[in-house]
Amino acid sequence: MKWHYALGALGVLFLGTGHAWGLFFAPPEFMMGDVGRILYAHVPTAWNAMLVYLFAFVAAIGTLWTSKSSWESWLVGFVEVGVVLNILLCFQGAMWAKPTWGVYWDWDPRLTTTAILIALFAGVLIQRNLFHAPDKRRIITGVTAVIAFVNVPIVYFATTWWNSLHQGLSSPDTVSNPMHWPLRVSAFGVLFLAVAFSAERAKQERARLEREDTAPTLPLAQKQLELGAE
Amino acid sequence: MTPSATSPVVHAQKLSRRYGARWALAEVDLEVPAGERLLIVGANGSGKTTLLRTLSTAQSASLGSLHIFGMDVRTHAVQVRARLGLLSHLPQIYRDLSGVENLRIFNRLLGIQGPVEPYLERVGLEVRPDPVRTYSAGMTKRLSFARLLAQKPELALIDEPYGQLDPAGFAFVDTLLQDLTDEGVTVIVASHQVDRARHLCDRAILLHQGQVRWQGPAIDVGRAWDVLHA
Amino acid sequence: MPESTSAERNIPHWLIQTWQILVKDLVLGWRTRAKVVAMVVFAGTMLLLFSFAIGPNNTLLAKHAAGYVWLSALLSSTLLLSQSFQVEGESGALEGLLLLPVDPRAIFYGKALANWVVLSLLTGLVLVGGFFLFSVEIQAHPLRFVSILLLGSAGISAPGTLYSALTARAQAQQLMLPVLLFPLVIPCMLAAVKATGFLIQGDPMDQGGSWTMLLICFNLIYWALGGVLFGKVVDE
Amino acid sequence: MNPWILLSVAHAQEAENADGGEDVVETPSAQTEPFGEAPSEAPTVSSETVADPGGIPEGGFIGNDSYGAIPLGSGWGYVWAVYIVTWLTMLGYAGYLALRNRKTS
Repeated sequence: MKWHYALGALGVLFLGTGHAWGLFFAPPEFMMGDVGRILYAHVPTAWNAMLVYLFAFVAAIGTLWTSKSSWESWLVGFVEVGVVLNILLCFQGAMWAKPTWGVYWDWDPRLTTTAILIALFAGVLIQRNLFHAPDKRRIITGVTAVIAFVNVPIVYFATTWWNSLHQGLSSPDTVSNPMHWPLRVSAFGVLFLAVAFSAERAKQERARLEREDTAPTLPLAQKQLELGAE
Repeated sequence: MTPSATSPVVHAQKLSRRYGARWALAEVDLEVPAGERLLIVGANGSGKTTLLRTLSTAQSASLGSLHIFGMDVRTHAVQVRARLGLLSHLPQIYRDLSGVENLRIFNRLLGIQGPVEPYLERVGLEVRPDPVRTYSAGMTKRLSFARLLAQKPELALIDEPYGQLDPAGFAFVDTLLQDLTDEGVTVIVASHQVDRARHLCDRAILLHQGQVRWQGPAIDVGRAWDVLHA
Repeated sequence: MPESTSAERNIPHWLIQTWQILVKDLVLGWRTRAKVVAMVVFAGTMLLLFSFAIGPNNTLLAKHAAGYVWLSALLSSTLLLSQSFQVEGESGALEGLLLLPVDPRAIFYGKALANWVVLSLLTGLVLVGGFFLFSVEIQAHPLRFVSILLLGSAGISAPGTLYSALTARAQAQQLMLPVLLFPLVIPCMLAAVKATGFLIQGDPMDQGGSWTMLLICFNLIYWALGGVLFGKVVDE
Repeated sequence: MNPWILLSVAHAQEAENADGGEDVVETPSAQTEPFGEAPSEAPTVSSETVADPGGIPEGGFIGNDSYGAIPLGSGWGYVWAVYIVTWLTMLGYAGYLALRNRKTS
């Protein structure tokens, strides 16, 4: 069952192709010039971070519903990879904001929401590490992940009304033709890598849970005591 | 709903509970007929408290089946809980409420009407408005007995009744256990005070490393203990 | 005799149990009112600290008064919320509750409502104190402040009660409760601050309504979710 | 007038509204109705209204909201920073997983 290694390799291939395409072959963005090339790294990260959080939400529901350790390990994998992508996303955004907006950070809804997401989902992992009883830990992880995800749209609404600067969500349909393909290819690259990483992390978590959870064989039944006659 | 005369109040089959890699209870079979006083004896960590907590539905068994009043506790926990009472090693009371208020809140939640003051008097406590925080350890213990009595359980599970009591308290517990059986309550007691408790109980089981190593008339449990720890 | 006892008990509906737990928590709160007073003092100190951080600039302080008031309320609310399950855990009372035929929803809603009541009082005092300290001229009808106050407090107490139960048995409850709760209640805080701000400064474009709407939605979601998830959280 | 220039001007001046047919261009300070016009789609300048119908500017993308803080053509430093850190992150996480594997096996 090493399908995720193949997927990871495919991800590297796609991401490399997409990035090289975007860096060297795609035309410079017509307003921002070469800085616009950050698009091919930034936007796929953004899409996939959200997608991975969505997967985590599904896994959290599955965890609470079934109490199965396989759901739980996928949940841990997705949350962890989601947080990594999320942090990367904020860095990329800052690097793009500086040359285009003149500042690294702006109190824009998309940025603020994204930053809050790090806190929410990192909280899931931190909280998980504070519990040692397996059942308790599983429920805590599932519940906090569900709550964190449910909060995403609300945070988004709130921060949008609060202030607004970031552009609308990009999709392949909102970019000009020569930019389509590098963007698409990079996006699939990140997706494949993210799923492969989550799968590997989930595999490790499952191994850990099983090791913890290996039902030790019941102790051999001991002989009943004989008291003998008084 | 009423158990027939033949069906036991507690019917446990291969009841097992595990904490991580350790089996605190291993395949305990137990049948307690209505009105019996059962004594559970064992060294520290032998599984007494785990057994009582599992029987009380405070925690679930990892393996095995448990029927109380003829009902499966996994499906009928609410009905079972309405009819049993647990006196655990924690007093299960609110320290900032007075004795009467404590009894009243628990009884109201159970839907039991009527004054609670008589129960306080029965365990030898004055009806005072002071919060329980001002009580001594022994008084707190008496209060938890009052709470148990006020709930009018049909099955009383009592963990270490003699703990934190003075000699006068010992005698009070003895009468109380006697009264409970006189009222037709099935009583399961776990205690270290083997010499006291064995005179009050009909039958005893000896737990060792989560297993029932001996069962027989309560009066013989001292000898069984000696054989086990010889 | 056992037959007769089981006949005379009639386990209350869970809504009645909710009411009973609410009353119990309020009585407990009243008995330990010294703690509540301490929270009010803490919140008041926060207000003073904000004015030190900003400097003696009355216009600036008045302009941001809503933010300071709600931040003070949020910070002191963690004290209240962590207390909420500490009294349950201290002597195993929660275990006692769970061993009764009590619906977990009753425990959640009872405790969350009690926290709401206390938190509303706390926030109300902070609001009045803040307006007084920062010399805020109130233009809107007081009832509109009250409604925002109630909604904002409710938005803290529902997820707060759930997380208080969730962190109750963690090793580092005092630390984890704010770590988990604060990012979660950001939308609620934002909406409460904005809505209060519009009430203070006037609302020519009628934007306060949408923030109130957001508060209502936030509350609906978390009061519902809390009831669904609480049983899982306290289950052994 | 080139819509993109209009767009950047709108941003720079934080104009209240820009005329874009029947749709109103939202600006940072403008408030959106709570659940009526969904603000999620286009919290900023709603580009469909500014760009020509058919939408995508040649060599650009809809919603490009840079407003000329830098001279065109520069900024490769930022680009490289982003790409290098992206790959380092992927590499780093893979390394972390490998390390975990080694530790547990």
